[in-house]
Amino acid sequence: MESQLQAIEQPQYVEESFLTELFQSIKQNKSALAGCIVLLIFISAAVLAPYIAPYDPYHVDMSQQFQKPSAQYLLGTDMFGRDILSRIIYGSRISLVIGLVPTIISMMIGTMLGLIAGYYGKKTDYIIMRTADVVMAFPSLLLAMVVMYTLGASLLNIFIAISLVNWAGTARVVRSQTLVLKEKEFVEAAKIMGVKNWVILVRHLLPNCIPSLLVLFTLGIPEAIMAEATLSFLGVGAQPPMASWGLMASSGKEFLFMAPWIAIVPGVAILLVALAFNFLGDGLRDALDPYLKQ
Amino acid sequence: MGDILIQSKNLKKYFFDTGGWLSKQKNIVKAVDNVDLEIVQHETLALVGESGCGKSTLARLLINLLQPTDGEVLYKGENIFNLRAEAANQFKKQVQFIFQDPYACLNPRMKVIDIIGEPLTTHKLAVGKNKEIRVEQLMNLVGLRQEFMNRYPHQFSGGQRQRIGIARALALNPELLICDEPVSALDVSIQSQILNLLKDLQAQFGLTYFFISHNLSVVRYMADRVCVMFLGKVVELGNCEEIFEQPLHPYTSFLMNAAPVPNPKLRNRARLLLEGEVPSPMNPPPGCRFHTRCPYVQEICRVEEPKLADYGGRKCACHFSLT
Amino acid sequence: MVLFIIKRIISSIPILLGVTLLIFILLHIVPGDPVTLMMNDHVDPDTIARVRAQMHLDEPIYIQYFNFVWDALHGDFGVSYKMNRPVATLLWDAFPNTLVLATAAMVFSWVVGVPAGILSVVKKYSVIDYFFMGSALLGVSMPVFWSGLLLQYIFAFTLGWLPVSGFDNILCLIMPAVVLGWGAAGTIARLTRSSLLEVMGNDYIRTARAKGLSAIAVLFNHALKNSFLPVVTVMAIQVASMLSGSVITETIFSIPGIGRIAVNAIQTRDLPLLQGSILFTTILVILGNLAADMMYFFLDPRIKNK
Amino acid sequence: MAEDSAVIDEHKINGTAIAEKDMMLAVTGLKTYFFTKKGVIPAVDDVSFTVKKGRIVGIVGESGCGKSMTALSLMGLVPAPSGKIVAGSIVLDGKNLVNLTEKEMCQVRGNEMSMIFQEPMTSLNPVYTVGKQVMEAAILHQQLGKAEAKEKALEMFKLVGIPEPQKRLDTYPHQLSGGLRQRVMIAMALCCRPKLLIADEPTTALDVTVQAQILQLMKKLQAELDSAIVLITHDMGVVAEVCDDVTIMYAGKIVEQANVFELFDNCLHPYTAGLLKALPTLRKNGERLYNIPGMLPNLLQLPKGCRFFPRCESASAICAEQEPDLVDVGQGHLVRCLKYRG
Amino acid sequence: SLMNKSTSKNTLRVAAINDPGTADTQMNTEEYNLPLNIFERLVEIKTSAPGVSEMVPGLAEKWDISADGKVYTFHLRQGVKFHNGEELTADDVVYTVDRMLNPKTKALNTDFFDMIAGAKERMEGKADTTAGIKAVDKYTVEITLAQPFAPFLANLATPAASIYNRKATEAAGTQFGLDPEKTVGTGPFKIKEWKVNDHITMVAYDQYWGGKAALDGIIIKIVPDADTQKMLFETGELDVFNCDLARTQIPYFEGSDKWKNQIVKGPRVGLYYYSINENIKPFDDVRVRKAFQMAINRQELLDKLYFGKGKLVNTIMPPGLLGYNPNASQIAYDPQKAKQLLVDAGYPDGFSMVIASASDRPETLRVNEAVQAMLKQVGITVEIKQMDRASLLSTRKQGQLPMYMDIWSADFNDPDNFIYTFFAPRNAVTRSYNYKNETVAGQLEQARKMTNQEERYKLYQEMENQIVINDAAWLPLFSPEHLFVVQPRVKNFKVAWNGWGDMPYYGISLEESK
Ligand SMILES: Nc1ncnc2c1ncn2[C@@H]1O[C@H](COP(=O)(O)OP(=O)(O)OP(=O)(O)O)[C@@H](O)[C@H]1O
Ligand SMILES: Nc1ncnc2c1ncn2[C@@H]1O[C@H](COP(=O)(O)OP(=O)(O)OP(=O)(O)O)[C@@H](O)[C@H]1O
Ligand SMILES: [Mg+2]
Ligand SMILES: [Mg+2]
Repeated sequence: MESQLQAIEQPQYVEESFLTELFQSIKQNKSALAGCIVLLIFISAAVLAPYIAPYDPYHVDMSQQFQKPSAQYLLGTDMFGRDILSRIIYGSRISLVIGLVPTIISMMIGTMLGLIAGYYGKKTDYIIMRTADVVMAFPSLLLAMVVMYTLGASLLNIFIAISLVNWAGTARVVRSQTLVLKEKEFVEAAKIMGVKNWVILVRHLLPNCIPSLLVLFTLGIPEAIMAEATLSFLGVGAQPPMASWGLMASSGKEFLFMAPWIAIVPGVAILLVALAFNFLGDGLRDALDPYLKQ
Repeated sequence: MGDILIQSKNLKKYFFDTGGWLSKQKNIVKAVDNVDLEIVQHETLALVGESGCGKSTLARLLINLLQPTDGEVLYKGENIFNLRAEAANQFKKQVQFIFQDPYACLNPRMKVIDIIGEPLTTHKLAVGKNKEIRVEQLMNLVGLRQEFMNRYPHQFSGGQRQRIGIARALALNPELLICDEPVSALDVSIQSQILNLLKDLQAQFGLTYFFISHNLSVVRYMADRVCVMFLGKVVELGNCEEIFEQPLHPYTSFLMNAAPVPNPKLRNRARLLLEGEVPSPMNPPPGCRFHTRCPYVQEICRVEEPKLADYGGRKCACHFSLT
Repeated sequence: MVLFIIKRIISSIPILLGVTLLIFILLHIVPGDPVTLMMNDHVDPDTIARVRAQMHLDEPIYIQYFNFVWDALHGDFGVSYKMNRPVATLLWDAFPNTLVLATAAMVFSWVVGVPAGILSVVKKYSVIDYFFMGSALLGVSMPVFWSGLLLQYIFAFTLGWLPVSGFDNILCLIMPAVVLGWGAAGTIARLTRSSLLEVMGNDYIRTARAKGLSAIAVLFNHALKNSFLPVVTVMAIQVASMLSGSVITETIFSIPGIGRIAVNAIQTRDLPLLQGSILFTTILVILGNLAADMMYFFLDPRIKNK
Repeated sequence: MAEDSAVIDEHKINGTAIAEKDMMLAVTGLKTYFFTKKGVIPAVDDVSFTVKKGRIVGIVGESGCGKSMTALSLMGLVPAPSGKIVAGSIVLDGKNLVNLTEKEMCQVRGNEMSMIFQEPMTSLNPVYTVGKQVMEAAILHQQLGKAEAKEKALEMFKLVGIPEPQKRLDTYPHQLSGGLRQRVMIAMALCCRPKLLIADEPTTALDVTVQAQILQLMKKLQAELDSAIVLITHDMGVVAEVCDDVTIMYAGKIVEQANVFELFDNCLHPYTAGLLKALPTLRKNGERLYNIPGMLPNLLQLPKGCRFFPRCESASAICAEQEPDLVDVGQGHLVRCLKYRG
Repeated sequence: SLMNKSTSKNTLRVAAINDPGTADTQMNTEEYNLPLNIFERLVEIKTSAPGVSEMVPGLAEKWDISADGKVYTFHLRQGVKFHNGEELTADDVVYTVDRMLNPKTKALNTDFFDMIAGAKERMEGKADTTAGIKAVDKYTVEITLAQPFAPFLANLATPAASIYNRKATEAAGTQFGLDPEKTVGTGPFKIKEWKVNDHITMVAYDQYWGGKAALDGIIIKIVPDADTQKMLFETGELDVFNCDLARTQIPYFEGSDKWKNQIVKGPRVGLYYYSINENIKPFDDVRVRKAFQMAINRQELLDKLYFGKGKLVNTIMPPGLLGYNPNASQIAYDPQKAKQLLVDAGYPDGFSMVIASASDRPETLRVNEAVQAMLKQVGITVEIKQMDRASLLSTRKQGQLPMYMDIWSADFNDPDNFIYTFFAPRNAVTRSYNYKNETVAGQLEQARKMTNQEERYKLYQEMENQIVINDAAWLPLFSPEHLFVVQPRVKNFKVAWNGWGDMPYYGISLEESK
């Protein structure tokens, strides 16, 4: 009997690793794939900027002011006669980093604090959430401005400013979900098994917050890029002649009717990146959703 | 009888339900009301009783999942509600729990291998390949195909989920296993397989079981002693054989009577069914809690609450026990 | 519940103190002296010193802070350096405008965001889903100063349907509310979508369908409330960011609101005015979060209200 | 799939035409498969059975054999996107449910046909009171007002034996014990007095007294309405007590089908025999329980011949090669075993 | 819309970026739109032609100046009524001046009066009155200066020197300048309504001594965004659009058939310049400063960034200012020579420097960016450091601000307003020039006391040559032209003499459109 059983079973658990599984399900999702490709294009543009940019992004030539997009200048020129395409390519270096780094930092801080606040409750919750209230109450723009005024305008300080402002929102969202999740039986099951609290946080609660976190993350990226733009608008963002998309978009505002391409091109770049991340986020969401696992 | 492994003293759990928004109305549910229970090493104590009478609540109290309103639970003589870190860890390792609801207690985002393997990794007993091997072993024990290791809980049928829960509870070779209806979702064949397994484990490792079930045949097969609960109170406690042969409390006898018999020819047999108003734990009737449905009710039952009295090694809480 | 609210409000007092202290310290760290800023370029240093003394700015910072708190406790928030008027009056006049604007924007973001999120679940991966995702992201990735200008150009200048700016009738409210609420609507839509998709896998959804509820009814009656927790949280956060982040919208649409006051105040180092306006928004944010926390109990009975 | 159902629309089962009017449910050639990355899982594979008005059909089988999926298929609630009904027809009171649009199906669900789910904990919406959840169906299908619906819910709560029904209306699922939740589920399903009730292990979480009460209730309602019940259970006792006909499933297929008396007296399929043998009884104690050796085969890699063959004690060589058909051995007793062919 | 029912059609609608805060000019150092219309001064400046101005009698009909230039006697116009009906008397003038100097007022504009005898004592609280001013009789005021001060009359013509009514102002207390009812002047308009950060309405004062204004009133709408202002203007909701707010719109208006004939322009008595901080190495070397001057193509900046609207300037005093020197030496654009100079100074490979840029002025940022590129051509690497105005000003006050570009327009028509402002020893520090030239310092003080104007202007021109050409301590760029676009119904719109956006609206009329 036993031998018969064995005979039928071909050993077949060549399970793929988590990552390959993830990769495969994204590959199957058309829009996520598209998002991936767009991101790859932007990332390689950022990495290879000096090799692919047709012009020096900082080269001022007043005689070439306000050139419409043409064969010579694919995306036109700005007020200083600088080539916009080259500036977009170089700008991707700054804007992608600004979109990603502070968002990741603030998400990490926010997720951690949110989990802790929601799970432990009581005093811990009180302290963390009231701090978050303070941060949120302080107009983010002002907080960012104060940071920049005090520390000076630099890329690092932009990171600090944006991260300081954004963690509170993530923390609140994560906390709200933790509040429900921690009452579930599988958490109780883990507790009586003697699973350590932080392991419960990471293994049981965190994965169940992932879908919301993905949304916050993918929307956080364009928001961070825009926050930098607003800071630039107020003069405390990336410093000229550096080209950040946000700065380009905001300084192009004046020419929105006279030379619309100056503002629209960087705007479209931001939108594309935002779309790409969101498509990818949706793909990831589906890939991580056990109910959709095929 | 051996040593007492775990013991509850005057254990009470009341749920305070604040009602809805801004509502002042307060309900108190006396889910477990003054329960004294001892579980002796290597025995199987079965708990039966009407649904909603507080069985799960009692089980949860025994494993420190709920804070009692009053009373204490002693595990090997120590109160489990204020154990120090090391002892608490030991307790969590030695006492395991099988949940009544097989699905809710499984994290939907974890694969079966991780769910069953979790106690192992938690107590640093096995990682990597070792964990895999152990998980395979456990899955085989409970009759799950090991190929399903990488599935998620929702991809299983109800009974399969139940078995995942059982496998997880067995992973640590516990001393005390608290089972809240562990086999109710299983078909008879698997059920007997699991029951055999539990018996084997007990024989081999001297496990102790606290076994909640509605299935009286299963109880009869498994239990050394049986405890019958009604509305938060223990109404009868005694040796399994004796209780089945000769119940003392009227409620117990009703239970025995109501059990379905797997013989269609007997379906029209005469049966006593409980009549009368169903008492509620929110508002338990005065006197004997069973009196509203008891056919033998007398005046005293309506006023005075019967004590759990000793009847030659058996205990029963009834003014007129059926001796 | 009432007790809970009272407790929360009392426990907010330290936050208010914290916020004021934070502003106080920050504004002292930040370079730039309010008096220098008030003065004409050719004023001599003596005058500056004199005015500083008159404004008690030469006293030690903790005394200044203490004075501020003391006065604030007596309902006196001081006089704006720049505007020369009592801070309380200025804020009291500006606040309703910001509140109206923020409320309108909030309503817009809910009315658009939630249905958009739902629709994109109903028609997952369809043209409609992509359309809403696109518009949502447009709202998030378009600078407010652009979208404002664009709307003005289209609806006020070209079509003449709406007034360019101002704040004296309901029509004036439309564009600023859209501009301010667009990004928020996007976030709400996306979050509603993801959260709904999450909930749709649950067994009770199946139960609801088994009762014969249509897909839409299941979504609205059963999935929505379960999925709303993160959404409500984000809404509360957005109240904060709308109140404090309305500067640019207020600027573009010439709305005399708190946001403008606050940014002007920081630029002119107008400490009393800044303190006042941030205190105001802080209170509102605290109330918003309190409302959200109360919503939690309403949305999910499992969250224990302790 | 559309072509398939067109062919089977004749309501013919095993060549016997069945009189239309006392037929409540006729399932023919139902196949519900899961399409996964690793392959196709035939969770329900060519299942056919009928339920006459006023009868109770029990479905019994190994856990994981596809009972719940059969039930979900009837309700049109197979978990998407991986699960699909790939063939078969489900005719409820003359209507082929497989052909109905989602909208028409909504009219049927909860009204003409309703279901009690296996897992009462997760099957109730945690954020609404149980009263509201029961009222919902009544409001939807019986066009009741809020107050009337509440009355109705209260009545149902009383019927299923929930103590202090008035108060329980306003509690949330997490405040109820397992058995109470299950009774809420039952109340919900019975609320609209459906023609067909599908009960997936409705009484597992109930103590025997309540169980008896519920079973009686179900029988009473059925008698009143001349409705039909499909009862999925593991409890042979329950089967013996209430069912008229029994269907035994194994690994997605029906292996035996018979009248309940016939089945208990004269079971033919080795699996059924094994099941009955494995029963613990109230009487006997001490000796080891019998259990069928081995495990349910992996549905992804089904053995070539009979699906039960690896575990069968009376298997012969041919069982590994040939897949048996369901054959009638007389009086509507069907069995899928090579021993009984021809 | 800006008009509500109660506002007459004959109301001029203009916009301002910021709320002025207060109409009290003693408390306000920037926003002069209100004071210029509701108050008047003893002496006024009249714009006779674009960029040309003359000093004319205001509330003082005539005045005498003593030979030593220290005593000024003003004979007030009689029968002038304040908005509250009070008649203007010498006491009001005494009160006004004393109020400014009274430390209790906490006035911000005391520097316009601090040359009056006894002003210091009054400001320090050592005296209860200002010794140098007294009412001789009801209509005569006598002001004695501590020292002769040539620009004194011009000083009196600035908005800061507006004359208040004693009775009304004392009664108003802290509400003066804030509460429309209590803010009383003699000007052709009075404030009717003030909604902070939203709008201010002024109405014509019927008993204005010069005759009631042609306008029924003025409404100043606070519109902080320039593009919104433009949109409001184009939709006909504003009568005037100030192109200084959005210079990039100039080509649009000039190219538009509808608007090209509606542009009113006037020179600005003012100029854009770069400051040079001599304390920052290597700008202590005159050769480096000269190289800096020569490396910047000012014409290109004017043509490309300012659409050619303006005039290159090589001096400190701009065209239109008394004493302007049209024949001053030119600063040539010569990058080759600039490079050579840098080699001479020991910087063959150039060096790095910082340019400060006020973050609230995108316009200067643009010039800085262009200059950054230009300096790169001669090997100088520029880092643009954006600072918010508050930080910038406080750094500047400490003499530590790096180069910055800014604009300066005349408050009053006198060279003192320019050269002294920047290069008097103390100012040279507080404005971060750190220019040290004893001769010039002496000459500046001397010029202030001179009474012969021709000679005085000569001296200023001499200093100018020394500072700009010899010491290369300042880089003048150009004097911009100020363009306004007005609705066709606006008549007699003139750009103020100094080119400010704040201006008196008396004299403007509106033509009823069909
Ligand atoms: N989403 C899914 N994806 C893949 N396989 C599934 C999925 N859901 C169920 N299955 C498989 O389908 C088979 C039939 O499941 P079903 O729930 O019908 O079993 P059952 O007969 O109801 O068992 P039980 O008595 O234990 O409830 C099981 O083997 C299960 O593993
Ligand atoms: N969190 C809670 N809040 C309020 N009441 C509760 C809560 N949990 C349980 N109860 C109530 O306590 C009583 C006992 O519940 P318990 O789950 O222990 O019953 P049980 O004996 O396990 O029943 P079953 O056999 O049906 O599972 C029930 O009346 C139940 O409604
Ligand atoms: Mg229970
Ligand atoms: Mg099932």
